[in-house]
Amino acid sequence: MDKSIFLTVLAAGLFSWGGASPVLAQSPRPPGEVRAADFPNDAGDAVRVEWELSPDDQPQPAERLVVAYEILRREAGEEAFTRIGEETYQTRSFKDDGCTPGASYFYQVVALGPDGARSPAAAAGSPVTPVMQYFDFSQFWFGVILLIVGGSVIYFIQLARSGRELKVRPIAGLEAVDEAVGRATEMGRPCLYVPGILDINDMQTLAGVTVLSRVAGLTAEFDARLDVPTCRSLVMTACRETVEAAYLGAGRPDAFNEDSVYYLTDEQFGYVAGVTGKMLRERPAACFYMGAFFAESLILAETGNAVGAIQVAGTAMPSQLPFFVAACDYTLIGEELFAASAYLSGESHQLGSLKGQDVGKVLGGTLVVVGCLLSTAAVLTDAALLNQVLSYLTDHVLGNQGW
Amino acid sequence: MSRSGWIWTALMVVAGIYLLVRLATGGMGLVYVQDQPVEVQEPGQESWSRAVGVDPKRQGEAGVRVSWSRTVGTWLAALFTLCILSFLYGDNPLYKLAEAVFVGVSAGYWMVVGFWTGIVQNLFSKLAPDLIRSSLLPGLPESQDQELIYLFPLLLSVLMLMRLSPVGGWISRWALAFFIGATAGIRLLGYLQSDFLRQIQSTILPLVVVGSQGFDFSASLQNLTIVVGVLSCLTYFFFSIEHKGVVGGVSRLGIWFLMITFGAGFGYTVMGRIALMAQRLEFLADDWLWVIDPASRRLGM
Amino acid sequence: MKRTLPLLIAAVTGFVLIGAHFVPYTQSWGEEAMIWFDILAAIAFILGGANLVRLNLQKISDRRAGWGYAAVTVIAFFLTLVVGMAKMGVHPSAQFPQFAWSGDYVQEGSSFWFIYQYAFYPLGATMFALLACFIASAAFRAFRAKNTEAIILLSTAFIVLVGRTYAGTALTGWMPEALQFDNLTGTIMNVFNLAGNRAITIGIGLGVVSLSLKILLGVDRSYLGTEE
Amino acid sequence: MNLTEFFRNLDRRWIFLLMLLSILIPLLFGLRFPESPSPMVLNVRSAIEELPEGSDVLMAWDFDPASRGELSPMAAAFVRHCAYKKHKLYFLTLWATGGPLIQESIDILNREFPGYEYGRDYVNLGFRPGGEGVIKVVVGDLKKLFANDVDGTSLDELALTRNLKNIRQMDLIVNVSAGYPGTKEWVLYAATPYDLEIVGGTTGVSAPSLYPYIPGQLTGLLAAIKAAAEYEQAVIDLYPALMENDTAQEGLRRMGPQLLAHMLVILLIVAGNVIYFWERRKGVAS
Repeated sequence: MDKSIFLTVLAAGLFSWGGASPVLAQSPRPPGEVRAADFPNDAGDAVRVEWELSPDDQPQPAERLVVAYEILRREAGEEAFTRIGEETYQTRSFKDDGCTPGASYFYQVVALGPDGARSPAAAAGSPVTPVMQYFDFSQFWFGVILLIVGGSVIYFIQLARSGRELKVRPIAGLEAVDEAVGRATEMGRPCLYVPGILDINDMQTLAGVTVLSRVAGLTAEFDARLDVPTCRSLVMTACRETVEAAYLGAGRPDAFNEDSVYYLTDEQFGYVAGVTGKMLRERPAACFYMGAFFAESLILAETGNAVGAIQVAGTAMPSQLPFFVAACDYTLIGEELFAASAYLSGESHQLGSLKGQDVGKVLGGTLVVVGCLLSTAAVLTDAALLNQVLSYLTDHVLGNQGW
Repeated sequence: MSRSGWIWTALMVVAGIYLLVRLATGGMGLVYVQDQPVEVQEPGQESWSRAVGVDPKRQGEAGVRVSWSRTVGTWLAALFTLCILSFLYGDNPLYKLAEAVFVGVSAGYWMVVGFWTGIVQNLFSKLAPDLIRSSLLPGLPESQDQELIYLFPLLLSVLMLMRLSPVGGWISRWALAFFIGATAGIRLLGYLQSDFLRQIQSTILPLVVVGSQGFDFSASLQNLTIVVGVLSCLTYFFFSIEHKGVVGGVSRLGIWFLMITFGAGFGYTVMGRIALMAQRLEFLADDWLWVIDPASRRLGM
Repeated sequence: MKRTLPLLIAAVTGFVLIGAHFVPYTQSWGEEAMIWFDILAAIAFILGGANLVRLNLQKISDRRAGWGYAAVTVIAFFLTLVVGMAKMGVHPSAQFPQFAWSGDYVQEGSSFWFIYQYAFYPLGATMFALLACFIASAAFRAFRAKNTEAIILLSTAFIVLVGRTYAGTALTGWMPEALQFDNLTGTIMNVFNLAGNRAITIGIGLGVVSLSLKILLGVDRSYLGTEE
Repeated sequence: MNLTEFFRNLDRRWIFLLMLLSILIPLLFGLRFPESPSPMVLNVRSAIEELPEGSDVLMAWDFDPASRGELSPMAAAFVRHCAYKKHKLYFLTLWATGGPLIQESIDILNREFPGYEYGRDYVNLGFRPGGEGVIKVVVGDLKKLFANDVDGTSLDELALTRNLKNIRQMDLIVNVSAGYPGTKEWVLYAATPYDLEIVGGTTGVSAPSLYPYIPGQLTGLLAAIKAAAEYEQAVIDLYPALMENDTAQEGLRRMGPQLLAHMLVILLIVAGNVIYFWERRKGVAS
């Protein structure tokens, strides 16, 4: 047997013989003061345990003497402490979320060294009893802002429903729609309308269908040919109804051709192949892409460009907007698509919710301006009061600290 | 046969000969595996070994062998890759075939995964824990008791599946309504907190930054740009006032900010798509054809 | 009954979850509802599969154009389904060798894993790789600097495309540091893109709030479909 | 036929071919360029590096094979970096197609870090359906959804997860995502409401829309393949032993094709516009 191993074993034997701890490695010193307190704003099932680091737990030691902390708990009336969790070194707190509301608990924290060495336990001074709260005050301001924003949406929808006329600014892109249909008429070539590739339950598709009613109205009026390939059968149904109504509204129900609105396929790339094939054959003079688009946006816009069409697009898909903006003549960006649809449809809930969102933007803009001014003033003057107001605004009103 | 037909036939023949020569000489597209015994933790049970894919350069080592099924798989994967790439030449039957396979496989894949992870794990194991523990999921914790409240989601599931029946499909709307209502509620909270409140919180910046060395011009300018940018873009998306005069000017600034944003998005998207193509071409050249060896997996072969 | 009850269910579920967020005792309700939601999400996969089969079988029985491909889809679907549900080629897990079904459904070497690795993966990955080529073609034929907006967009794209490769360092290394394309790209992303996207994000946030409210209040019922 | 006509009628398949070649040629010749990590990448690295050894890190791999080309270099670099720091790793995915991609990461641990033991140092929780719904649950009670690991072993029987209540116990969330559900959802439903630290790695398509969350709600972000390459370099700078490991440099070698292809795209945009404006001027003149 190697000599040193022999000595170690001997030493271990002597130690255990003497009734001392059988642990070979040196035990770390215990953590400092341990505090346990009820966790605020919860259902009374959690306690936060905090401790001061063991003096042996240094941030960048040559050799780690503390590798973890073990948290032990004893419920009043129980005999022994049981282990409830472990935290790594340099950590100062633990959340015990396995408590029963109303029960009393005692806590201990033990510093663990390498090879299972344990420090003596440091205990929290007094027992702690978790209490249940009925309202989560950390969410107070969040609730207030929810009420303001949500309330104004509901208020404006009700206002619009009651017959009050709400104004939305004209959308520049819609003029481009008129111009494009006019040019297609002059050239005697068809207009192509693509309502996106999502189903009818998507907001963007719905907005696209509303814009289609405008386009169809114009083609009916100018007697231009309209072509609407769809990617979903339900969208086809909705588009047919819309186009028929638009032709009726323009006094040209006879000119409505049901087959001009048709379903191709649900498959993304299959649909694109179908649409672009049709574009190359029929060379439409105006192409409209309004709705939800994914990777196919680029292929569509590129083909439209190749056949020399005027292209107007509208989508709320942020990742596809760059391609539409770069390749189309006019693009309705994000919310503009919804605004355009609200503007055209005049439906009360659409207009009302637009107005409600505008209130939210004013609220947001005001908070930003006030906050920035406060923060700038706080930097320039370094006044304690300003800093307090600012941190209340950012951490409590806008943050998670609540009331 | 047309001229392009001849050219294609000739190309195919050349490619075929090339593949044959490669196969006959150094080999290509072979997949090696190593059988690693699995230690069964229950005594008396038959143990088995797990085949783990290894680099071809380890072919001489113990337990390393060619896996013919995975070799066929790699060839299949290469063919599928080529079928999809053929769409670049034009829509063709090979592409359509690959697409049809893709659609079928992915629907099947999602369904299988949904069954094992959603229905068995989260529904069956709560309704009949003992049965599941003794059959499909022996590792289900003993602490899992029967939770009869899960009869409710079971009911919703059945309602949802009613959509498949020719009559009474409207009943599925009840389940759908629960689905939609829950999503709406949770999204409302999440988006208002993260996308509205927290975004405003992050935009509250001091317009004058004083660092350790006094006034920090570039940081101040940066903060100012962010604040002006956010406010002017919000103005652009403000629909209650017409874009005239000052508002018009500010919203014009806003659209320029948006254009820079889109330009950045454009650049990043292009970057991403190219990376995907590079990965596919690398698969063809490295894993299948063995003409390059960027990860030194066949070093010395 | 057909329309009112669903509206009521949606409204009650949504508003209860919103209210529950503010009461500590009920905050876990959201969790519970989410588990149910997760189960329904799994059921939705079944619906999706069934729908696909129905559409394609219809195509086959009508002998519509391309019905052969529809048959391929159906075969691929059922093959994947059977292989996955039966856990074909899956060894039991090492901990529970006596339970034949205890292995992972997509264990390396199993039949389901084979389909994933050698069909699903190459097909999906290549599908999106195609776009690299379409972008190149669009770059040549469609992206025109036709107005101020497009000029700004394309110039930004130019800086980002150069700046996000070694060319940015190599070609613009002689410029003042702030104008070197790799640093400029950083500024664009961290300042301009951040501002623009933040405004878009705030807009989307408000949009989601108002859409959710409209759904819960029954103003927007598009999810109920058009058929009565 | 004059030049403009030639370009206008040019078959786009020639452009496709150019693009394929510009990617293939650097690939075949193994073209590589040096990378110097940007401040954002260094932020991400220090988020992992400055955690004490053995911290709990959630590895949320929310991507599919379709975006593997962009994201697996990041995922692999994250795994290696965490393994050097001896962090405890908890893998899960919200994408049905993500399970085997977690296995790829675990294969790296098995191959390169023999000290890593399953159930003690890392665990594979696998996939659960439900998107953000899953996140909402695991921030409160992980075992309600994940009672077992991917092999069906009860989490109560694994040393690593025995005392795991929810992911609020994590010291860091590392999320690699290709869209929905992904980084945005982790930020929205986990990091923001509970002030958890999170770093992300995403595709080029979704990266720009995540910048607004930096740094308040998202500590750092690896955006697309370039950031993956820089991060690989940043980890190599700390652990030079990785220099010898060719598989740890997937992102770095992708930057060769990337450079040539970017140049091609720029060239095509410029050429297209030159022809366009030349034609327009000719049109005006005549």
